Amino acid sequence: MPDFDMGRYAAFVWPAWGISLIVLGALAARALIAARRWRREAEKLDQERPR
Amino acid sequence: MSALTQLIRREITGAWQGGGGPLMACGFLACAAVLPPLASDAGPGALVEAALPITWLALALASLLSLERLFERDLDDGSLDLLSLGPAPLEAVVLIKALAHFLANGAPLALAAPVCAVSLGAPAGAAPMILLAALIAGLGFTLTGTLGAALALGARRGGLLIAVTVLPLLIPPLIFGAAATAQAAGGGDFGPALILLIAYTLFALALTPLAGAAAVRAAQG
Amino acid sequence: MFGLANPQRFMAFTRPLVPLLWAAAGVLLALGAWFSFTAPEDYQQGDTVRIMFVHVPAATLGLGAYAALGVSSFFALVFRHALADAAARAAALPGAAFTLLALITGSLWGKPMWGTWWVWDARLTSVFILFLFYLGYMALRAAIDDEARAARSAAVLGLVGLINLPIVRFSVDWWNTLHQRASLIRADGPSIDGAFLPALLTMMAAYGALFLALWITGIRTEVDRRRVVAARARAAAGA
Amino acid sequence: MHVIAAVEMSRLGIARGDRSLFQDLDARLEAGQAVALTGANGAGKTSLLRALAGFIRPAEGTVRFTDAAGAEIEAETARRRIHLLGHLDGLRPGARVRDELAFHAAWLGGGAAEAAVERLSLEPLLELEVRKLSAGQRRRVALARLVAAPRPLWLLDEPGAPLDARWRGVLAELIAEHTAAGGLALIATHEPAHGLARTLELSV
Repeated sequence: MPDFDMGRYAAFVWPAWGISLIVLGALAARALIAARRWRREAEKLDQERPR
Repeated sequence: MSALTQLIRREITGAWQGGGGPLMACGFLACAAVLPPLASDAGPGALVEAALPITWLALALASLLSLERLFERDLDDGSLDLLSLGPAPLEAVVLIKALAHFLANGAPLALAAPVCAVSLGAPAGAAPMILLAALIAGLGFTLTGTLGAALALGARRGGLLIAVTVLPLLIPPLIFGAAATAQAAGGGDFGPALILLIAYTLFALALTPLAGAAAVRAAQG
Repeated sequence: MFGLANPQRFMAFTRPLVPLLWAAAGVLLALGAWFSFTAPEDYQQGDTVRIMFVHVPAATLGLGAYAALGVSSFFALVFRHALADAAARAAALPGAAFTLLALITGSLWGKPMWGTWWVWDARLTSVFILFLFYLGYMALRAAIDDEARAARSAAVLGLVGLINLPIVRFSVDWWNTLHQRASLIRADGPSIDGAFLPALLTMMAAYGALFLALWITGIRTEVDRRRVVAARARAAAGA
Repeated sequence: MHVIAAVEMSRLGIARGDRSLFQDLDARLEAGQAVALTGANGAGKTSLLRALAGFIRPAEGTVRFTDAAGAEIEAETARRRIHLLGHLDGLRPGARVRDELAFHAAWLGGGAAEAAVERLSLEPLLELEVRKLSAGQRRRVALARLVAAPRPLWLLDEPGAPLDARWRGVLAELIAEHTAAGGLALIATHEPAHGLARTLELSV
């Protein structure tokens, strides 16, 4: 069973994990959104003038 | 060989005249060094320990801030292309520019460094080592800074960009130089630190012409 | 490796790879978290050792990303591969983010252990300097308007940075020995207690997979972006 | 010292950033010929000149320099046989005209600074600072290096733009003398390319 009782260190362990997951999540989101956006633009380009 | 000597003469006069030459750089060193004692509420005496670190910080910043115009002017007036069409490879031109700039700014700064350190409270006995370390480290700062000046060519706010890209690269000479002067001040063995400092400056002497020329070509293309 | 330098072949090759990488990163991250919170408490550090499971991978990937950036800069500069610059560019932001996370988690670990938010430990200081290298690289890219020129200048700085990293690392370690303070964060050295290995290795793999996913997705985005921008410019030129 | 006898451009293509300026350019410059380089703004005239001077790496195609015997000349050595005169004159504003001219002559390998001063009548300007000169006067000082340091290949980017009618005439004479002596010249220009053997048109 995972031990979620950090005791007196809770104020350090949870922020460490929390900030890490938030930043990684933001990185992933940013990358995926940009990827989808430019993929769609590129595909639109291919339909107009197939290379 | 008259072409190279002409270039050396041109660069030295350019560096010397450009904005008051050494006066500007030494002026900055003095300004930077006078601020910490004024900013410290515990009176000047408390900063004796910090005399050397303050001097080294002021020296590093002074070396960088005078480099912004090293290539920028030649790009603006078109003589950078001219320099690339000459008999000497661009690597030699970059090295000559760096050395000319060191003579006009780095060397005077190295002379001012011991005065600045002793006036901040460093032991007078350490002055010769401060001068020596400031000369060697100053050359390292100027060489790596020259690389930064080439990288920042044509960029907006070049001076700030040089500081942000180059300062992290100045950490090794700063550590070795400061250690050498601290050892000398404390009567310790400054040998290893000095050797490492010389090693860094030789490394910069080798790297700067290559990377600097590549950066200039990047800006010309 | 050389075959992939051609954008079309790279895009085709990585198309199936990207979803796999994202899936692997997600699974490994969940598994790693599970291990991290089922590992026993460290007899000395108690639960704070769980911060190590996010600190060490972040520091490692921060350095790994800069290696990727530096090597890509080498290929961009020496072999002028079209993709190499996109690869260097795509590695910068994730690398900086990992390094920043290493600093944040490092100080969150230092506070309960040593009572101060910042510890001048050789490794932590080097991570901080690595973060400055990233800032310098990104500042250079942002400061030059002409994209093609910014790319070439950034390639020089990326390579110079890579060459200087071991020297900076050496000088900081040397500086640290001068002050004889034993390195405070010993946890990721050989002295790791066996019980933590599964959690640490899984988290390391998770961060590694995540970086690869971010990096390759970033390169693909850059390839698409350049094609669209070039097409628009061509259309404008014809107008 | 006419080392470069011909410049061969085959399937040359140049891109600025990701935008390609032109592709598949095949052209040849011969000794004794001055060619006018024409084309709309942004067609890539300046980029082509800078590519021949070795500052811009072509996106595709090659540039080959050959000497009279047809043997290829390495780009690095060819660079020291080229004059590139761009829109900027390459003169430091704070320097004296005499010093800049002396440096140009020495650096680009000539010695005939006096001939250049006399040919472009720069005598009254020698003691002035470059900053105080008019655009036309600065261009004459820049043209002086073509006379002071003879080099086989001239790449001139709208050289006559800041000059008045009289000095455009002198420029035309300089080009004619250069080609008569076996030199080559590629001159980007918008004016009617009178007196120039051929025209190379860059189309989008």
